[in-house]
Amino acid sequence: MIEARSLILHTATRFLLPLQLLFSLFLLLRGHNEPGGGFIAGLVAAGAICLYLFAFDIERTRELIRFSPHDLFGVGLFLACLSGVPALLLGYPYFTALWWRPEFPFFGEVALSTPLLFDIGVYLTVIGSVLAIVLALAEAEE
Amino acid sequence: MFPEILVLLPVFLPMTAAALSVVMWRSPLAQRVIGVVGTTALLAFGIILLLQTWENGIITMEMSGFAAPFGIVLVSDLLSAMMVVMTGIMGFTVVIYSLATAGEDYERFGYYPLMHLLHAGVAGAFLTGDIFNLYVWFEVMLVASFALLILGGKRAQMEGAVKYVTINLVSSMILLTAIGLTYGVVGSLNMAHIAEVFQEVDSPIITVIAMMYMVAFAIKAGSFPLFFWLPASYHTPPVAVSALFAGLLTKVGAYALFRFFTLIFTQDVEFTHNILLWAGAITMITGVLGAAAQFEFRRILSIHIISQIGYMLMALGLLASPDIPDEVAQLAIAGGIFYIIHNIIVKTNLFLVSGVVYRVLGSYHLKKLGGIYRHKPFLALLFFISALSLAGLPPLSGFFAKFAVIRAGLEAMEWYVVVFALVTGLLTLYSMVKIWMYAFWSPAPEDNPQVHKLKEPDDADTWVMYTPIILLTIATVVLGVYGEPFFELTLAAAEQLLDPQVYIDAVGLEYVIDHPIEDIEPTGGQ
Amino acid sequence: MLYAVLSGFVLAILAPWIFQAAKEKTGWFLAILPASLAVYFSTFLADVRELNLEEIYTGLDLRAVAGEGGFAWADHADKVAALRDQLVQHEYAWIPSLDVSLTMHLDGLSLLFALLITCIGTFILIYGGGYLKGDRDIPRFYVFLLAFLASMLGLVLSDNLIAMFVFWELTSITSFMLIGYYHDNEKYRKCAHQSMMVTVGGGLAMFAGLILLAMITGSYSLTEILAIGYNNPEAITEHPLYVPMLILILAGCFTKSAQVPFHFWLPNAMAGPTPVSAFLHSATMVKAGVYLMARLQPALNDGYIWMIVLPVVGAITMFTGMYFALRSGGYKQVLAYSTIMALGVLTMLVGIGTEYAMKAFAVFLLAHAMYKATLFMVAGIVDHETGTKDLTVLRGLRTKMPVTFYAAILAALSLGGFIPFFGFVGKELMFGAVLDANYVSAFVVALAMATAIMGVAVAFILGLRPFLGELNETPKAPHEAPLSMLLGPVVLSTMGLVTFFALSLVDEGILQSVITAVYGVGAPGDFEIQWWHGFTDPALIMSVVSIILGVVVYLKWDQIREWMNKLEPVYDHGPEWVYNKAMYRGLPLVANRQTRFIQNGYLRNYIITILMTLVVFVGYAFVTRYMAEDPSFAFTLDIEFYHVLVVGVMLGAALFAATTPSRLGAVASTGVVGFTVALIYILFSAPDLGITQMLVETLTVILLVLVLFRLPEFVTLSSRGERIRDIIVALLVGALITVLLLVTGQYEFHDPNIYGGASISQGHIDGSVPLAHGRNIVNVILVDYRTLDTLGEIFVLALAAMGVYAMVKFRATDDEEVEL
Amino acid sequence: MEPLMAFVVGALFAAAVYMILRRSIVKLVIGLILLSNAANLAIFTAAGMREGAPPLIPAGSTEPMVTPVADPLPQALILTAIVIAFGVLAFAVVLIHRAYEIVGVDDLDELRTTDLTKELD
Repeated sequence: MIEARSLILHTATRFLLPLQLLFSLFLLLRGHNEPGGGFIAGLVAAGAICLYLFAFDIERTRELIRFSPHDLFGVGLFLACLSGVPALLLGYPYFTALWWRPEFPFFGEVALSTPLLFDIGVYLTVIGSVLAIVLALAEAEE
Repeated sequence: MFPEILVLLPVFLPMTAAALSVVMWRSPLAQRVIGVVGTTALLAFGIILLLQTWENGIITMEMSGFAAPFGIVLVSDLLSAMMVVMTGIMGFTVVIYSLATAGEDYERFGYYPLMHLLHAGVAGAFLTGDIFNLYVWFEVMLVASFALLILGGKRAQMEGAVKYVTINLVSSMILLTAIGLTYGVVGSLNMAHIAEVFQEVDSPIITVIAMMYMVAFAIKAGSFPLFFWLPASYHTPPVAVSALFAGLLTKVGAYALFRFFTLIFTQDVEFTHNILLWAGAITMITGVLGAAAQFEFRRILSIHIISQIGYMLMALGLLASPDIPDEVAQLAIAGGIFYIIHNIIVKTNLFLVSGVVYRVLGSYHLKKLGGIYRHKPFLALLFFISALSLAGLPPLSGFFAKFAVIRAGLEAMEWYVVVFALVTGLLTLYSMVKIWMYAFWSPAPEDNPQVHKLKEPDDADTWVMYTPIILLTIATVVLGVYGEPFFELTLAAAEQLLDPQVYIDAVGLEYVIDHPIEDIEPTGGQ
Repeated sequence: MLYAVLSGFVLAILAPWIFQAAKEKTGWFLAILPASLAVYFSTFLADVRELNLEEIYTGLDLRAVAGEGGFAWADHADKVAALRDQLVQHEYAWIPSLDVSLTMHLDGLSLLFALLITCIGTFILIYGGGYLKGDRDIPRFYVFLLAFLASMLGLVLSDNLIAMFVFWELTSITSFMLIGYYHDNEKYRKCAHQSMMVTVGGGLAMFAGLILLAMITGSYSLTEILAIGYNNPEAITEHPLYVPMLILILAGCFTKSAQVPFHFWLPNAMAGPTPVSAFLHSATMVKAGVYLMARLQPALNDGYIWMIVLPVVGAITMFTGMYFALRSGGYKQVLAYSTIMALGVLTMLVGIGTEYAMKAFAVFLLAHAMYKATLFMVAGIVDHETGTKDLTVLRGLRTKMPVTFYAAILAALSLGGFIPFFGFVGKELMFGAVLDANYVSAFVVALAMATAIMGVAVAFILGLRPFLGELNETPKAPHEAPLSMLLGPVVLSTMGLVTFFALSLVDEGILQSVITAVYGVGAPGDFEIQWWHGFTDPALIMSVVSIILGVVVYLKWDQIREWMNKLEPVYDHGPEWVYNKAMYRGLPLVANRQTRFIQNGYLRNYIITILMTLVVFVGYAFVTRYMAEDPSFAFTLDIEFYHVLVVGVMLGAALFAATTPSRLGAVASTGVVGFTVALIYILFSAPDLGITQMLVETLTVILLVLVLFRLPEFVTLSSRGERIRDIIVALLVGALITVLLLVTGQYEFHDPNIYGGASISQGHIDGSVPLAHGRNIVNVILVDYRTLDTLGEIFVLALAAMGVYAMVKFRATDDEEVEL
Repeated sequence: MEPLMAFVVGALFAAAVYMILRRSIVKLVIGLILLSNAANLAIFTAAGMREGAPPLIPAGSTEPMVTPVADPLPQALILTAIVIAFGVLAFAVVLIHRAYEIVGVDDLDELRTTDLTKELD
């Protein structure tokens, strides 16, 4: 499968990848209000990296993501677990949503919340898990 | 927040421990430390949870701050709390055992996080008060068990796993469909809420749905004729994993049956519980006959798990008698719960013993074993106590568990089922004594290349392995000899189970959605 | 008194350490405990003599009267408590939730047993120390013997049925360890196994019986049960559960006390060292069943079934035991069978149930314990000092072993029932009892006579034959045994003589209170035992005749044995043959067949079974519950063309996937199914689902492509018949799901309080913006309302990733045997 | 639409079951994929389907765009179930791959060693 490399694919992938990742971030952030969210965003990002893997090779892909997939989903899981803790500290049940709307220069009011934190955890976990599976299999292939 | 947070910790602690272990995946040492600390904390907080539940009644925590039935609620009644303590005991003992047995490879490939997540899934299943959430915990537990099952990558593991995964997946799909149907009919996912709604309406369709759940859970519990995945797989992974599986997995199925068929599906007990009763009777006898046919230490133990599940199903099934007196029903359920607790301890322990035997003699096959009673009397003693307890001989935990169940069976006048139970007891003794006669009493197998190890003193690692075995052996003795507090506990738990209203009231259903943090202005679209 | 029982267990645990210190003297040290317990128990003799059971049992029933009559119970509570305290010595609520308590019930019967156990136990410990001197496992012998002794004490003293059963099973376990003492030998292991399986099996039946007894009487306390039996026997004997209860309890007693047809385990149990046999099979374990029957006689004797079953079984056992004793050649073998005889006699006597029979029971019990323990110990001495226990070889030992000879001859004469030995009194009374049995008298008299004749012969064979005549060659040069081994036989056999002359002392001292306890009525003074009833006493005549004929049999023993052995094929197909067939052929065969049938290794069979279980049970519930009540199927098909198009594509793809012979086709069409599912989600207002489904489907296809194309092309493996079967199963499952969906679609049992009967999601919709600050409700549910689900879900994903990673990368090196 | 979907889901279940009962491990895994899709659709159907009413709330409002809106809760459940099923199936796919590597044949009947014991033959 991985033999099927072509110049077009290379170029297209190199061009598409940042776009796809950016799109995934966009899906992640808007998820609370429009279709999207951590899963979809994670799957899109993972799909993008898979495409990269098909276009190039495992070495390049590992360089690209830099972190080990284990680290990605480890951190993601940890983040997801922790996102419920602030509520506990304030005496609310686990995962009770806390919202914080600070004003930022240039951005204006930004809604930060523990559900968003959680969604980021989901995002990282999905990327990490899917990549772990695909990379392991691809390596076994070689 | 106290004591509510106690309901969360049995889920939160292992999950966080797992997440941390994954982050530390490069360092086996850190994982070991997290493993010991995490399971110790699980056990400790589990015990505190049990004590608090005992003192204050049912404890609940409404996840995300949304009251039942809108959010997911974690509920700890006495049964749940007891099962959580058992999870803690299993986690703790198995992790200690693993310190000596899990090779570095296992650790690098996620042994500890998988184990933590198995605990998390199991504890979550015990504590959740929401049917879909229960499915999620089942899946966490199952996928963790899938991964543990194949860790090591041997042929037997793969073969066992194919069956284990397939059948459990089918069971999950049945459960998922049942949940879908339930939601379609009730419009709610909260167990207490569903129970309340079902109390109001009396429709035959409820029984139909109940059967879907029964089949799904009975597969997980390993009931006849649905247990095939268990004998095919349980004896294949490393012994610490088998021990953990034996102690916890099937019991989650049994727990779910206890929960659903005391809380939610009590409309048509003559139909549903009679099926459970007879499933229990046949399960015990087929299980024990299966064990009798085997000649391998771990296979005997594995298949025998099924037989023990039969007693639990039987206890629950005794509710089928339409005019069963309250105290008999209570005794039956209490006996069933005590049986679960006893069985978790003893079965796990026997698996751990088989691991030590394997370490010494390098085999699980009875005909290649021998001389342990002569050369390692202490190990023999540990096995002997657990084996007799399993066979229900006094004054160990198994005896009183059996006594309660059989007494309830007789008092409910279910004669035939009691006959099954008694015969199973004898055959259990037969299979345990078979192990004893071959592995422990017969002379040391001189043709076994490892026979010299038998005659050498135990090394330090083996003593680490002994520690949990000793603890569990003490537990089975204490549960028997000093059983009263535990029986009071199980009787109280049974009383709670038999009065669903207590559970429903404790969950505290609300009719309008609400959120504890109200002072934020409803801005919506920022 | 509880501590007296438990002290044995404590000492058992300490025994190995005591052995470290005391070495060869351990037996003597350990014997101090049973000896002092014996002294302790003998201090109760006077108390037990004072007991007036009639008064106590009548008084205890006040509780029942109070319950019914309604008069002030409190006035009598103290009185009842005082009465009860006379019988019940120590109360410890062990597991009150289950009505289990450790309470000691002390009357004549239990005291006699306690004394026998502790006295003989003392001698056995000393004897065992000498017998097993130098054996490497001797500490284990001490441990289990002491534990056994303590269990036995607990058994005879317990007032609570369940506590008694606990000790009952403990004797089975400890005796298993003792009988299997020489466990290196496979034959002996099997003997231990057999005794355990038979006694525990019977014990389980008895367990159920005891629970039934408690259900009948409403109490687990022996004292209360006996009081009910005394005051209101019909409450027990006319209860509908009486017969099953009796059968079950007797099953336990008969197996433990080796009654025909369960007798076979006892001779095999001789596999244990001789001190074990002497202890377990003279006074203790095998008598447990007899003890229990005697104990419950006052409550369970219904005057009919009891009085027929027990005498018949007892008489047959008695005869069978003696017959086989006469036939055997090994010293211990003969003893074992003669023990079976004694147990038969005791069972018969308990069953006859007359006053006379109770007297006989008490005397016979005591006499047997003394001579049988002696003879077992003699057997051990002879074996130990000559190296053989073959009675056909042993001759002329009298000069080499004079002290042993003394003990043997005394015990043998008591066994044979000669004047002036205690055994004579026992035999006299036994004849007296069978002569006036209520039922089946002729039968038991005939068997009793035959047994007595053989008994005399056996007595000579054991007591005289090895010692008289010419000294034969034996494996070891015979010489006298050490003091430790001689002490017990000499004391016990002399006691057989002394008790005869001190009959009235023994009678008043203990036997009368035993009779009172077993008979259940009367004060001790009512039952005086006399051994002389004049020359015309039929019992005496029977005795004399039996002795004369017995001597003849003894003289012709070798010849008679030859005749008896001609029936070998018959013996070989007795109950033991049945047991062995069942245990070593039948059970494994059934187990194997079942396992091969059920756990056959074919995954598809498993799945079919599971799915058919689903279909059958859910279907059955549906037909019997739903169809019976509300067999309506009302639905309308409200569909558009494009709906049909979408599902048509989906079904076509599914069908193609199921039938195509091409891997690529199957994978691609599976993908098509997935994408049409996504399309359905999008069509029906679930955009998030649709997107996720599409992404997941893409990834799945990638995975399949990565993996599956290293696998071979499809081949058709199953036969046509199998495919048809599978299609049927598949259709049934599909039909079930369809029907369920159609039917449940008609129902809505929503809680009317929740948004006027909406589902809970109405709350999620309403709260989405104001409470959760999100406009994508599905996402809000995922990350806020039901975060915990999502948390679990991402852990599943991570778990799967870890599993896959491990599967691909990790191959364990340590190669474990694969059992195929 | 639900009645039609009931039949469709039933047919999908049937197809899935048929595939699971094949001896080929590859078909087994395809069957499992179909089965999970079928179960998800079953939930979707059982909870009631609605066209053109996605559970989204327009900006500035607190009410959904269309009332009555499609039930969002089963959608969330199915989303969870889809992801779980993906995890499990990814595992299953690799598992059969490994099983094939070990056994060398694409036939489930060769995977019987863990059930059978020597004594039984």
